[in-house]
Amino acid sequence: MDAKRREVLKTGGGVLALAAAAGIIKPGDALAQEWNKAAFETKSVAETVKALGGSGSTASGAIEITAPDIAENGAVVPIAVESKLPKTQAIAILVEKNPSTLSAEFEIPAGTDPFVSTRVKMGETSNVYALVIADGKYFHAVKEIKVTIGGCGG
Amino acid sequence: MRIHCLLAGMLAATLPCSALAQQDTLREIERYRQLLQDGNPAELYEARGEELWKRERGPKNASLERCDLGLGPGLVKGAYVRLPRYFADTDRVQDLESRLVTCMATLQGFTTDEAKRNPFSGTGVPMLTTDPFSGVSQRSVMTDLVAWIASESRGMKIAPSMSHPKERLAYQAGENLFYYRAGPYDFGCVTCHGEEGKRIRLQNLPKMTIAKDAQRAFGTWPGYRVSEGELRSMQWRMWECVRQMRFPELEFASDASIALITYLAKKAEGGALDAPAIKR
Amino acid sequence: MQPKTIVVLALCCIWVAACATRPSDSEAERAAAQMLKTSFKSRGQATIDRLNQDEVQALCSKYKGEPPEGVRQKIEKSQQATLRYPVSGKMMGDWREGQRIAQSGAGRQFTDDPARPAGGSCYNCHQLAPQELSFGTIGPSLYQFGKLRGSSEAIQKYTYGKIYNSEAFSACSNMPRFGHNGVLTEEQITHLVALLLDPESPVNK
Amino acid sequence: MADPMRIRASMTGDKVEVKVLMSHEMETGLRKDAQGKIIPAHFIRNVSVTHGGKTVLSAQWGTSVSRNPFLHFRFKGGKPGDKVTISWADNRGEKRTDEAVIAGG
Repeated sequence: MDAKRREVLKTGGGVLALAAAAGIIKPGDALAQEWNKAAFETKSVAETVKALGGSGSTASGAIEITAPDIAENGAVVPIAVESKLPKTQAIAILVEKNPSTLSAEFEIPAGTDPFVSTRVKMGETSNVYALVIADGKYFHAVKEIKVTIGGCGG
Repeated sequence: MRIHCLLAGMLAATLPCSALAQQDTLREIERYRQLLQDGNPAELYEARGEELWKRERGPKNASLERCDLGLGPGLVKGAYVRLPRYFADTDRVQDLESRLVTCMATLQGFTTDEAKRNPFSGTGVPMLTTDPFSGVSQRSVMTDLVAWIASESRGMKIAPSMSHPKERLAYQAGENLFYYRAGPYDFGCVTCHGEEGKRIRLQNLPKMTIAKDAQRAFGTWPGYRVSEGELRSMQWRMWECVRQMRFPELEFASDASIALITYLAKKAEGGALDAPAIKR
Repeated sequence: MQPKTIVVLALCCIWVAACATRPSDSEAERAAAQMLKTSFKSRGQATIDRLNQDEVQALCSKYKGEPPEGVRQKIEKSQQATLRYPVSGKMMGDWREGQRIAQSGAGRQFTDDPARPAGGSCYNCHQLAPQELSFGTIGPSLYQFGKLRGSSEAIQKYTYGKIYNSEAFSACSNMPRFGHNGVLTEEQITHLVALLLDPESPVNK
Repeated sequence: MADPMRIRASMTGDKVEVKVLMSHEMETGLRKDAQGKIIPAHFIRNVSVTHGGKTVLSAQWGTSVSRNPFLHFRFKGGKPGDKVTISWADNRGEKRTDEAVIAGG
């Protein structure tokens, strides 16, 4: 992070998140949510789509994946997904060759940009899928990301 | 190693073999590094470190707020870039980490051994495979403190003190150690850091004897290492290089470690501290 | 006084002071030698005696890797005398095995299992098979090493010897003396020779 | 207790840009310790972000989200001085809630 942004973090608008009392449960709080165990145990893209309630998905040019072609380390692979599909409801990130295919699923309410950026682990070179649910239909984009090893390999 | 070979196979199967491919590789690796800059988990360590500096700990139930890092008791801003330096109370040249050991002992009442225990997050040893599904977690008070104290010098010029004879002696001893080759691989620091523009695998190697490289290298430690999911300090950097040189273990906060850090700090003089950084 | 002048004067003072009290080389050497005794500890297979230098290591340290011509010749000559070739005369093994050895950077660290064979760390410093993009540049590219040189007995012998003891050919080389220091076995070295020289090896494709 | 998150929320045009770092191991459950014993999975499963009582993002995560997770997204309807509240809960029932005030653009 650059010095400028840090400055914002420390002084500007008090963005520094202080320990707000944990455990205050409000509607929409993490605790009130469910976790789709079956979806996170899937071992292929087709299985994941199914576990997320779809019967299949269509490739779409309206989904953009921003990620490096080659990751210097598989422990942290930055991936951003942006959907230009109208009525985007959800975005999921799938790594085909990971032990479990589904990495993360985001629900996008109206008013929130159909965009998420996060970082995932990749065990090896693999196709990464961005799965988008828009207006009840399932679409995807795919990008191969190669994982290299660094250091002295010892 | 297993993954290593697997990967080679995979790359072999999917990539064209040309100089162009190599350029693409370097460009994409650079892009990867850029994409990481957006959010540096070192911040999480910095926040813990600031809290630990103020927290009453140890047999004396005292904080470190009276610790003298060289600029006077309790002065942290700008202290990191002035280290290592000579301290009269210990009659020793000390880097940040060895100085923190002193403060934990004198102010908080820990024994020196207690203060030196667990100097690195995790096991200290990087994952021996490249498997991102690995990693050993264990927090280190020392590492958290280092993250915060270094962050309080961000953007400042590296300016280690060289006025005391012991500081100059540490520098020269550090230079001697830098060129010292030994062990079953005949390695020394200079093996990897003696020439400009070299790489080990895909990682660029700084030539530590030229200012430009030394400034960039020294100025980006401590750093959050994504490959290990941990923040790493300058003492760790020395310890880990020495491990890979096939030497016996370099003791934490030892005179040799401080001499090497003094040598490197002097070589990096005038560079700006851009740490804690985020690294491969 | 102008601030600039003050700075200049201050710099002069520092410079003079530094020169006046610069520790002597022998003092620094003694300090470094003392540190080697007190700052390291044995861990696993990496025992403290590893810090004891042989003559080559001592000379290369002393001359910071650039020995004068006489010393260079002396080192190369003494190291030539250490070269040991396979008794069977067979210096080319299996390039596939060689590829595995070349990829591995493990071996002799205190974190390595001493029961497992060491790797050659070749890709850490050299380009070999072009398919491996993650290669280092401390050493020269060895891509097409055999294609350019052939695989005559003389070339095989040179290649084997260079891996066995690089100092015999280039004093104060950065390359470990893999055979001489007992890091790689005779058989492992023959596999690496094959990786470099076998026409079927990806290095020569 | 888990460490605080580091949250940055600022205006970019008419949108609130949120970047957050969470302190979490994100242990996969596939890894063994030095004794060869499996280290149990420990990872954030649910993340929820609210603004003015309305959920602006909710997420479900698996074990392959990177350690010390980073998340970046944008939403409309916020203004400087408003609060953004972020919560996570992991598979062991640990949870954490932090707030940030939206900074000007």
